Amino acid sequence: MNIPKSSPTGGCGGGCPTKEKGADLHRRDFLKSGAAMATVTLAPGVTLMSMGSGVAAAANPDTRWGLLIDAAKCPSDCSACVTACSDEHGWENNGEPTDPQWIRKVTLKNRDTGFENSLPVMCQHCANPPCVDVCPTGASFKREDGIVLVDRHTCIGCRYCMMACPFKARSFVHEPVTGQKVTTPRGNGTVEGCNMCVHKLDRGEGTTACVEACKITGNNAMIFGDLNDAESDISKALANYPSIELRADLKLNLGVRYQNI
Amino acid sequence: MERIIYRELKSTPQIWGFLALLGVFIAAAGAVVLYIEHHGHIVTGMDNQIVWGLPHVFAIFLIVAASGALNVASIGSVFGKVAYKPMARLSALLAVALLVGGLAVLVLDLGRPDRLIVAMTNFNFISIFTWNILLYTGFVAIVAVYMFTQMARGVPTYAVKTAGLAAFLWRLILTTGTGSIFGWLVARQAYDAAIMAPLFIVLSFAIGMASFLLVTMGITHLTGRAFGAELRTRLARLLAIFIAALMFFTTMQHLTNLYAAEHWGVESFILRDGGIYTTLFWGVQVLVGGVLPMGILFHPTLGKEAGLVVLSSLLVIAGGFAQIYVLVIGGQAYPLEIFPGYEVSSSFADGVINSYTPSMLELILGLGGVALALAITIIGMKFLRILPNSLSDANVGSKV
Amino acid sequence: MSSVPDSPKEGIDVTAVLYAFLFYLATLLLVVGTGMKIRRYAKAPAPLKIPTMPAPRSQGGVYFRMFREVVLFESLFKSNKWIWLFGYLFHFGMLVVLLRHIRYFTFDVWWWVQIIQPFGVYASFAMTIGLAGLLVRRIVVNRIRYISSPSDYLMLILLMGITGSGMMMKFVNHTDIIMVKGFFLGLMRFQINELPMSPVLLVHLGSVVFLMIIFPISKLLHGPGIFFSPTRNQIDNSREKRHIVPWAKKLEE
Amino acid sequence: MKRLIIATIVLFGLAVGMSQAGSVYPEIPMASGEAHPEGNEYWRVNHMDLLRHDRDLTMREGIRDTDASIAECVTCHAVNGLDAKPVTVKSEDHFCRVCHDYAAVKIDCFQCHNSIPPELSGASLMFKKQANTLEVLMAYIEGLSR
Repeated sequence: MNIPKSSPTGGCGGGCPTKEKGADLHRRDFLKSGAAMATVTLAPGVTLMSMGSGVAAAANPDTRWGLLIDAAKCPSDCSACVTACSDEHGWENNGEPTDPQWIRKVTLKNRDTGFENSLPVMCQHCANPPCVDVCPTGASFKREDGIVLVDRHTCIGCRYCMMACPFKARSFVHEPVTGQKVTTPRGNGTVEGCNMCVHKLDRGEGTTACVEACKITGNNAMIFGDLNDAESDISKALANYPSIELRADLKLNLGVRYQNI
Repeated sequence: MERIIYRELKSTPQIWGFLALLGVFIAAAGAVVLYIEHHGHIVTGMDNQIVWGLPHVFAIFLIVAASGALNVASIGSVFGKVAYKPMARLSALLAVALLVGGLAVLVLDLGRPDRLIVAMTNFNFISIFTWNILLYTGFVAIVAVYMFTQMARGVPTYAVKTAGLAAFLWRLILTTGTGSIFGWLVARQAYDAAIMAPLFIVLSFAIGMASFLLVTMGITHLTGRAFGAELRTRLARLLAIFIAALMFFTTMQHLTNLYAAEHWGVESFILRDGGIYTTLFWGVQVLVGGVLPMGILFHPTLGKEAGLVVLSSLLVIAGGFAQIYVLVIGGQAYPLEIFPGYEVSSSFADGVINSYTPSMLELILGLGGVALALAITIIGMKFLRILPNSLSDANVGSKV
Repeated sequence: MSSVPDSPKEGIDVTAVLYAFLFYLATLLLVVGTGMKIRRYAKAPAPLKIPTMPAPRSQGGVYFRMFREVVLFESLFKSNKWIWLFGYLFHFGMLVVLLRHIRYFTFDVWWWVQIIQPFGVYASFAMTIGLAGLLVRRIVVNRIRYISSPSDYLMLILLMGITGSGMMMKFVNHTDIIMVKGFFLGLMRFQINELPMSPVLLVHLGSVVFLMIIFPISKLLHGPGIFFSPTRNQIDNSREKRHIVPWAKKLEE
Repeated sequence: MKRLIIATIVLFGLAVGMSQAGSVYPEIPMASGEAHPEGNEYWRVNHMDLLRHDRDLTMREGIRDTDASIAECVTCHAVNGLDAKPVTVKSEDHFCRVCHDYAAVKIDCFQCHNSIPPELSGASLMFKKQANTLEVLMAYIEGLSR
């Protein structure tokens, strides 16, 4: 339902990969041909060069990126993951209730036993994300590889996704932003949240800023990987040790799992 | 019984003065919108915990009242009560005006109001919000057609009836949609209940009827046109019944929650420990907006006093406003239960009752929406044949 | 491929010269033609006091009445709400769209034009709806169809063509508006600059030229004409002051 | 008629005076990279369609190796200010603003995107892998055959 964009050559025939395409098509195959045709028609002979690797890095429907967080290994005084995320994406928390927080450290205390532990909470990248369901413009969407994102180009700032999210994973940008990171555009009046460092994944780095930071501290409380790949570290850990999802009662099938809460 | 003659309002200093006053409010709201768009929502009282604030309370109030304002027209056209028919045009006009006022507030509080065209060209049909956009625009269209069938010459009765029925059904669906915005939110303890849709419908009956009574009494007073006591009392009685129904649904909402242990937290927050929200609930919503007006309007003599009917309508509106405030803001103030059974704390207000102080800007924006609704109503009556010359009992046959 | 040449060309395209000539001609005809018509209106005697009652009783009142007539289309509103609605949508939309086009004629765009500019997009929809409504009225309403002449349709279709081609360039087939602005700024300085050879643009500009040329001999003269309607511009003071037309005055002396 | 002639002469004089003024086109700053092979006219007309198309590819499909990336636009078209550093979109000299101001078209991009080149040192932007031509052609043909 976009504004038509069929300039004489700027458009892209019938093979243009648009978001309205039918769910039945095998998106990956469709994408390959679509992307190729699109780039080729855009500028004959010139842009063919850049296309091959682009397709390789695209969101892959066979993968589902996920995180496993071991609360037992997460010290309450460590917030390396939060700092790393803030540095990577350029958001800043100065303690104001209007400041964004893509990831936060939450301290838990069992009401009956008094046992305390600490863990990071961010967008849980649900398989059935309520924020995607409620978004009126479709700006809130789930990528083929399971990452839940906000398309700020179509976000109108209605904040219904923030009402719908059970994890408070989203923030609204309350004031004009300047000096954004090139890989993380952010702007006033739109909603944002953890994007699982999607730019790093598309680059083929296969990790996120928070997980890297956690590794550097030596705590190794976070594992990142492909939940669909039985051979990945995260799948093996999930297969061998108990884990939970937050608000499992909602049956949202989260991409982020926790251990030892 | 004379013929009912509809007449435009005359140009009197009162009318123009009132319009000018409304214009001041609308202009102030416009300035606020520019200010917020320039500085961002940081200048409002809303934040990342209370994401919907006072503007949304105003918007939802106006939208819900809009569908309720159509009551009188529905009773006339759909249920064939002759006495209500002369008021059908005003009822329909007020419905459209309230809806437009509410929508304006809603749209102008968006983070990116300049992207209205995006909202109108990108639709996610799984979202109840999207459906509401269509329901709102559809409501304006259908009620406009309904008004046209009433006002044009030579339109057969069955066409008026059909249009009235369509508008009636549409407004029920519309309020269902508005209620579902909250009813379908699984994340939050205060919402996520099927009763939201019918609750909103009953709420719309009450505050819509109260708004209609106030506007009708106000405009007939201002223009010196008759508004029969018998007719007014009938409408007031109806309002009392709507309040009773609203209180019944509210009771059921809370009783249902109280029965389930998982909702004890939020219920004790609203009903006992919520500070301002508890005060608003018991004091304004239940007592001032429910018990008191019901007592007045069901009373055999007090219910016939014009002044007390005005007072009761105002009380109902205050109560309805408080109800929406408690629902929208109170519902967000209560913390999300992400880790049931744990005491939680974080830098992002986990486990904390969120505080919210509406800013003056939000109040001005909300009042601008009310002013816009009233201005549309008055301009409509000024230039179109909406209001009958006389709504006296003899004229409209209210005793029939 | 865009039809705009990739390298700056030597000399100027014949189409640009043709359009430049047409615009000079059309502007001249529009200004002179309309001016002559206005002169005729101004000179036409109004032998009788015939303001439509109730009429204002002072000159200030007449200004106010004329203002309402021009800005709000008051008398049309009173007589027919539907025509008023569509007519108003069209005229008001066109006003905003025209103001938006001022950006093509000043090098530094005036601040208020910058503010209006984005709203012109919405105004184009209002224009389209208004024109469509007026056209449907001509075709559907029997009485109106009977009295409609080809020129009535021509005006509506021409305006729809201009609006449609303008919206095409906004939403579908973009044009190099930098070059378009250069062309018009050039015309105002008696230079003929390159004009993008985009068919939609040429249709748009061609229709505008055509409209400008026929304006002084068309029904669109109701624009200036409204100011000369005796039923609107006269004061209701026939009791206070005797109304004598200048030529009649001569006879009396 | 006399008045008309006088008016025409005055207008003509004004116009001639104006014609002595500078160029009617904005002064477009030079870019640092190679010229667009499609030509500047093509980009002037189609840049927004191209950006929109590729933004959806990047955003929705994760294809970051696109032709029209806004980061690359502002890198190649950076304009240095008096302090020899690239100016942001707040400056009238910013490449995008030169034409956009001329045509009075609002730029929405830089509410969210940065308007100056990203640090060229970091791997943040320039991660284009050079695929060899054969590989690319194979992928293209493979894509068509599906």
